[in-house]
Amino acid sequence: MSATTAAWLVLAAPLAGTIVVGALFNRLPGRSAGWVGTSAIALSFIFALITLAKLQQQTPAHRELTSTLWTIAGTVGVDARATILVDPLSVLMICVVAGVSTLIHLYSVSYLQGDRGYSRFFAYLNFFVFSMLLLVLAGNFILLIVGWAFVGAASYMLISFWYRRTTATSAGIKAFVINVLGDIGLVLGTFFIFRHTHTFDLVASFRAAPHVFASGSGDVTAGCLLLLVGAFAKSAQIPLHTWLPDAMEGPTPVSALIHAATMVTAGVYLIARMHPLFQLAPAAGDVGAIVGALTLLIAGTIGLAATDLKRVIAYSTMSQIGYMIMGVSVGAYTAGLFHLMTHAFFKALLFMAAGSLISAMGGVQSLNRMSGLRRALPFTFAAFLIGGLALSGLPPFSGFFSKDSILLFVAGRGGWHWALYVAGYLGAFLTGLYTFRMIFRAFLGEPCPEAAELIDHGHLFHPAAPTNPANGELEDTDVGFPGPDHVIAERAIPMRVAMSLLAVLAIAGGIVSIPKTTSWLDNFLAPTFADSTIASHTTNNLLYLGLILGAAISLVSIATAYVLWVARPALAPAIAARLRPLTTLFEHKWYFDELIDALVVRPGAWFGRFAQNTFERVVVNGLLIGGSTGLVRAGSALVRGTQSGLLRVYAGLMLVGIAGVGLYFLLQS
Amino acid sequence: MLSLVIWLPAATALIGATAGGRRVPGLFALLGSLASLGLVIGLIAGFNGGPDELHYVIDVVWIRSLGIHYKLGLDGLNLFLIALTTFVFSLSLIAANLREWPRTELFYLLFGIAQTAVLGAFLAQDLALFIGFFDLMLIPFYLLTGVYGGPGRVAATTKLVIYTLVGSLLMLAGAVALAVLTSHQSGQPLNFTYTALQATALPAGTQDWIFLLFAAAFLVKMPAFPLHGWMPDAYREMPIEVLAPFSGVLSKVGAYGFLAIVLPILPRAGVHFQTLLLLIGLASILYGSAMAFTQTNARLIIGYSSVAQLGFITIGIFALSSQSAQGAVLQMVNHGVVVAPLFLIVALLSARAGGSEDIRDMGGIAMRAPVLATIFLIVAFAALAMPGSGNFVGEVLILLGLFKTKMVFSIIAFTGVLMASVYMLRVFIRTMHNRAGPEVVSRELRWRDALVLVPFVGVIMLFAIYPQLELSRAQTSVTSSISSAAADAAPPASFPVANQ
Amino acid sequence: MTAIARLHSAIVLLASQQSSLNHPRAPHIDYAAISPFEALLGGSVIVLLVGLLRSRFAREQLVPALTLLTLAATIAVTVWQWSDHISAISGALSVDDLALALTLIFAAAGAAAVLLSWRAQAPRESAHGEFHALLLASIAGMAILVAAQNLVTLFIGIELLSIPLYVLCATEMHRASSLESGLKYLVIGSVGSATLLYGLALLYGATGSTDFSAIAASISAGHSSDVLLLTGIALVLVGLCFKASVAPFHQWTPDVYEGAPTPITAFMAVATKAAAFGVLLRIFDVALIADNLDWGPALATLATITIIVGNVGALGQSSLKRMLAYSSVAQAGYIMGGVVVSTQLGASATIFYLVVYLLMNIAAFAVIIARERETLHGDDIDAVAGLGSERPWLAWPLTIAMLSLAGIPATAGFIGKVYLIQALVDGDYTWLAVVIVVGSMISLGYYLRVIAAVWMRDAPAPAPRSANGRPVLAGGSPEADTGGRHLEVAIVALVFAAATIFFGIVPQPLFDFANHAAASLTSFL
Amino acid sequence: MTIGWYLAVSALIFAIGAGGVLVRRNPLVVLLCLELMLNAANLALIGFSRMWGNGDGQVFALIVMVVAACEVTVGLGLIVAMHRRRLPIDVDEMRELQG
Repeated sequence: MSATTAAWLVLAAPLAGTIVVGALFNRLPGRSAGWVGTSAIALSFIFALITLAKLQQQTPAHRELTSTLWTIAGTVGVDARATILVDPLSVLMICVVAGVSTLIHLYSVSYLQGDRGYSRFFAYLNFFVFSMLLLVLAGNFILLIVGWAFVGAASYMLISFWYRRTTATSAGIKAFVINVLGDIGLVLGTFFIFRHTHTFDLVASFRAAPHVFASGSGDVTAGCLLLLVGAFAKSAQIPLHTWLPDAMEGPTPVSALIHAATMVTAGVYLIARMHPLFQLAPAAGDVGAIVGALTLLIAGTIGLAATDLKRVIAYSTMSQIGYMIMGVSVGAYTAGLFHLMTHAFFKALLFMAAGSLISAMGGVQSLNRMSGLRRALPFTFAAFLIGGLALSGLPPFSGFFSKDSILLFVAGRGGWHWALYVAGYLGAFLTGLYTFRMIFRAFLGEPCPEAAELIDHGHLFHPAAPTNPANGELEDTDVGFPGPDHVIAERAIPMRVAMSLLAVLAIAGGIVSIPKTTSWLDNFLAPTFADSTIASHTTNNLLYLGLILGAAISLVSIATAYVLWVARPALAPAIAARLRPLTTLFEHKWYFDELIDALVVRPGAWFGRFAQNTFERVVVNGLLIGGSTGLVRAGSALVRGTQSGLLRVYAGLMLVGIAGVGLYFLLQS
Repeated sequence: MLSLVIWLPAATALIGATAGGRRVPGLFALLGSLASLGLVIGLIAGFNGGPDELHYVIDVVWIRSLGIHYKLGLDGLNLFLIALTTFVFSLSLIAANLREWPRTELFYLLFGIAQTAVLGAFLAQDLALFIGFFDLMLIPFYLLTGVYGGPGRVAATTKLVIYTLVGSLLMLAGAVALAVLTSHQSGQPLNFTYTALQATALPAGTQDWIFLLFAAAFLVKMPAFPLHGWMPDAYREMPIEVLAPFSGVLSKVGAYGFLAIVLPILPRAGVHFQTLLLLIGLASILYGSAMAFTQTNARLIIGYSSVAQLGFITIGIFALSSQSAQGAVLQMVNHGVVVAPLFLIVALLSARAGGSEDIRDMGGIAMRAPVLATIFLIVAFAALAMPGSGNFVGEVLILLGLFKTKMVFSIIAFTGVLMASVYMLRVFIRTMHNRAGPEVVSRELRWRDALVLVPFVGVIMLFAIYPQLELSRAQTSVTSSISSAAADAAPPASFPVANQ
Repeated sequence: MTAIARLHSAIVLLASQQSSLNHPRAPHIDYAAISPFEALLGGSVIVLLVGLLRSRFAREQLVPALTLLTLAATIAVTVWQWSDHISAISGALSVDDLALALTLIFAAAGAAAVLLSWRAQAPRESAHGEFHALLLASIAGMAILVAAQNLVTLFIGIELLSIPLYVLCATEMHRASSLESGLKYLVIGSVGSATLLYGLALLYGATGSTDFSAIAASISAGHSSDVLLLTGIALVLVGLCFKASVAPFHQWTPDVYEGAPTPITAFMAVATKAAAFGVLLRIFDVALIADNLDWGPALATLATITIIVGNVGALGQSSLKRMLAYSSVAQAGYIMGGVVVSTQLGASATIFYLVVYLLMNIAAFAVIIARERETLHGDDIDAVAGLGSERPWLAWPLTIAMLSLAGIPATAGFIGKVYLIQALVDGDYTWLAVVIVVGSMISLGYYLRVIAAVWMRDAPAPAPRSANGRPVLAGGSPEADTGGRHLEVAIVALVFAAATIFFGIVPQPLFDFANHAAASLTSFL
Repeated sequence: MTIGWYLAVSALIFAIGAGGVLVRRNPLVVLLCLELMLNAANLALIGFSRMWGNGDGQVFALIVMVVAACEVTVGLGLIVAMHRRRLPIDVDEMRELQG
């Protein structure tokens, strides 16, 4: 089969999975729904590999294949077709997405086994994977937008998976609305492009772009900025990031898959995919880079203050994506995608470990309640540690190489980009700090009751009455979670398999591009980014500087974390107290929620209330309806008033009329 | 052929009514509706979006002295609108047949007449005939609402009819004036057919005031802000089975009137009032959305959402670019296919929430009704024009065309898309999700209800995957119907493209 | 009933007078041409005599039968005379198609009135013979009025039409309101006719002739803005507007319509209006056509006032007869539009609308009469509440009539309104067309109220009764006790409603009829 | 002696009649006033007939007299009927029909 056929099958497999699991939701016994879903994704991964192989058979010049199935809307100058674009970039993405998804499905098979919505979960999850693959394979703006929105919808459905939790549903709608905002940015950006290229086809518009757009011209810049809005919304960049922490309401595998490994990196993919346009709009690129840098710093600081385990990881995700966005915006496409890949590995691993940990805690997510779980959960601890080390970029873990290559490229750009460089390493320090704050607080120290129970009696802790960790309200167990039984990695083979595989990848993922040694990834992606005009003057000195700096900073940060939270526990609160205003700022997440609330939500609600209570009543019903009818009623009263029934009055009025008419006629003469 | 499509529903309904009995009238009415649906499907299959011409034309002089013809014709514009009409009416009739109605034969007789009138309005190619059907379609709904509606029905239905007839009486005056002045100018005898009226262009001043008379009628019918005063009461009181076709189909007659009658016949006025109409459309979008997310009555949320949707269609028509017009037509069909099931779902929901239609009394209904929840979710996503739905294609076309001609309007209109996602999800979550309401008893939907809803979902899917089905057939008619106005409009730089 | 006798002598007198003036010897009278009048007057005499018979059958069955026979004969001879224009009795009457067409309307209305009053109270209280004789005499008056070619004939006609109606209004003597309406009508009517007469006198003074054509000639010959002439026109206008119940000369209408026996109300509403507009067409579009620029705007203004007053007055009336009275005022305003434009088209539209108005109004009144006799609510709107489920065969005619009056498509009323609007736009009176439209909007307020009562309300509890078993409600009629369902009434309702729908869908015959009639007015600008 | 005087007098009589209709409450008197109005017209007719020198006006006047007689007859009949029913003979009392 040809590469494109394989690519179509990559899409078909998860869709089929969705339909099967969805249609038979109440017929599938036991965990079969999970296995069906997993195998569907696995199949899709296999097809992805086939696609990869087939693509590699082409000569580098011809590694850009498109295939169209049918026309969605082809009329009056619009060409919206169901076209896929198969090139190294998209193939890399489908491999990463399908691969990581397979493992996470595998993990979920046992992790969610106690949940009442078991098959619903896998239907949603398969649908998500389908959408994500659609997004990365799309060869047409419209199809891209469709995938873009579908992943948003899937993430909504999965965030509010436990829909009896009001916290979950509100988090879901928040995520969805912000994502729709992103969609709108994307659509508008597309309009700006289409306005000049007159086509929705990606390849065609990339070809046309250099001819129809002057570099840095208004429309292309506007278009790229709007595309960036879409990217920021999806990838949780400042200021459209507020949905991501709340999205942790979803089941942990969802956080692992959607809100760490795949969907949130779509923004990075988008910029990389649109690089022919972004190169024509340098300003947009700079905006992206700056926002990325800001995000990685701000997210890091919040991560330091957050106490909810999953949220800490979520903020770290934000900041890592900040790196990627910064990278692809300055033109480090390969590096950005490299980091995207490694991040997918270690962040998925971290979330899986966190899930196991939370299970052991009986659903509790607060770091303040955890301690000394190391002996209780040795495997989980190991996984968490590996993930953490990769995240904080300690050599030779994968994160070290990818992060470093981004910063290297940034430095190479020179000029004001040095500021970004500094920000990057500052962020790296913060990363190590909050990561190991998390690890030390959760695993070291005296075992907490839950841990103790596990160690001493060897059975899991079960809370008397399950409560919603977010607001402590009693769970409505009708919809399952936390369900009758919790599952920890130590006791579930599928979870262990998935986590071990990811652990390996997290350690060795960097191998695809080790400076001076391997450059497989660069070669592979070269055909896509061959036309990249952004040059970066990197020198060996810079390279070595970066490598040393990175290693040193990660070590220092881990050490600092050890001092603060293990060696001298009293120190951390003291510092926090010393820097009270700063810590409050961090604890309140830089007041972004409050800001958006004040700027957008309240005015909207006010307008709604005004429309309903005032305008509708006064103008629509009062003026338009009441006014006219009132006038008529008044006339009616007048007419009927003169109808007094008095004969002489009638005669009088009649004579008045006669006089009037007579007068009129006499005036004529 | 077309006469058959039009008169079949009324005829069968009449037979059924005379036959009497408990079930017979309903079945007969349904039969007629399905039959004409079948005919229309045949028409679609046989229709090729070839050169812009009328198909299956019937043209006989009806009233010689007034130059009124009984002229029917099928083109790309009304093809899918009559399909929508027959489809929605058929399914609503199925839904109605699942219930017992007092004075059965009256109910179904009126239902049949209503369908006939709507179809006639769409297929008429003679202005007087159109107005005839346009006013006629109101009477059955007046009685249906007044006899079978909720507690406040009489006041509501009177308001509805007076509001609408005020508009259409103005249109009547405008139409007669139009015909007379045209015949004066052309020297031809009086003739109300569209073709005859398009043949001679009246002076701009005359066009303007006639345009305003027509606009009054159509904007009320839609309804557009601020002429929607009748909408809340009427929607609150109508029986759902009546409301579904009313909201799904009748509102489109107004939009269709603008596109098929006003713009071809009064192009200059169309250009002259373009900005005004665009502003009205925008106001409808913003106001309707704002109202939709403050309402708590599920019906009214959907009602106001359709005000917003009709706002989109309005700006689509008056962007005066072929893409927008195409999008507007597609959107008319989509909105009809989406809003009708929404109302029927509301009926099911209130049946599960102790009869209340207030979303504050609902919640957690999804628990035992996953299928219902899924259907609702799909329809809701379509309603908020999620990319991948036909509505999205429609809106993209509308906004794209508007973007070319009037960029600022287009960008403002996008806020409507955002708000749509807010209020649709709000109603979905407040009914299906969250903690169960006090009275809520979650039940899966029954097969008979599925019988009504599933076809809707099927069609939504169809238009999601292949809107080209409609677009390709409508293209020539749509472009030609706005071409003269578009030509009069000051063409922006990228206009030739918009018309390619 | 000396009145009748005197009137006959008046006719005879008229003939002889005319002859002795214009010709040395007695003029040739084309008896064939004036056969409709002969039929009507002769019939009235016969009916009057038969009414003197003793036998109850003769009085209660034979008399109405004979009346119907007379009307049938009238219609027959009218059709026989159709489309040959004869100026009879040396130019006093012109038996042309306008006159004949309107005569047909009168005859139809009269027949309906006879059927509706077959078992009514009014004929019983006043002797049957006189009741029907007066009816026929009044019809004759109308026929003469619309055929008049001469100020004198015009006056005779209008009086012959009015005086019997004064009496007929008062025939339900047990009701004070009936007598009251009679006297009110008489007094105001006399003021009206005095005004008219004075106007006629001034016209005569200004032009020196009582003959329409001569008047027209002398006006176009010059002194068209003569004070005498203009004052005369003004007074004539007022006098005729009074008959047509045009505001502000409408005030008698609601009271008289409510007080009079319902069959008579129905007859007046239709026939009187038709006659008045017939003569308005004649005198303004023939005799005074040259002065069109003077009286046109005045008439238009009056029409506007009438439309507004009639429609707002009808709102919120609980008595259906009163509501229809106001609505008839409003309709008069619409019809006036056809006269204002003073074109062939306008005249045709006027006649068309008059026919339509006959159909829908009679249907409505028939239903009201039926309910008057079946319920204790008299003509109150409660009487028709819940009709839809109770008596569909009465509910549909009433609904159709109301829809037609409101001008909804598929009814003749719609076509009529379209035709009027067309005439107005065609005659550059578009603004008046818009006024008509606005009026129709207001009118929805009360027409729909009736339909709502018919279909959307339940029949109310029976009205309280006074000691003697009579309903205490005003207008409640004793037949209510019998609760009799009178077939002929229902039939009238159904037939006229059916006709309303029929001509709403196949109006062409009616158009031909109207155009034909209007064609006989040859003197347009 | 010009036509003006005749007209003046007849107009005066007409006005008197109209005024009588307005002010008097007894229907009998009202009927008399109506007669006055008609006769005012008669006077005008005769005057004009004299002015134009043709007889039309006189014929007209004669006919008007007849008609006036009829009207009065009917009016009297009605008043008698009301009297029989013991209804007040006063136009201001006839207010059952109004509004």
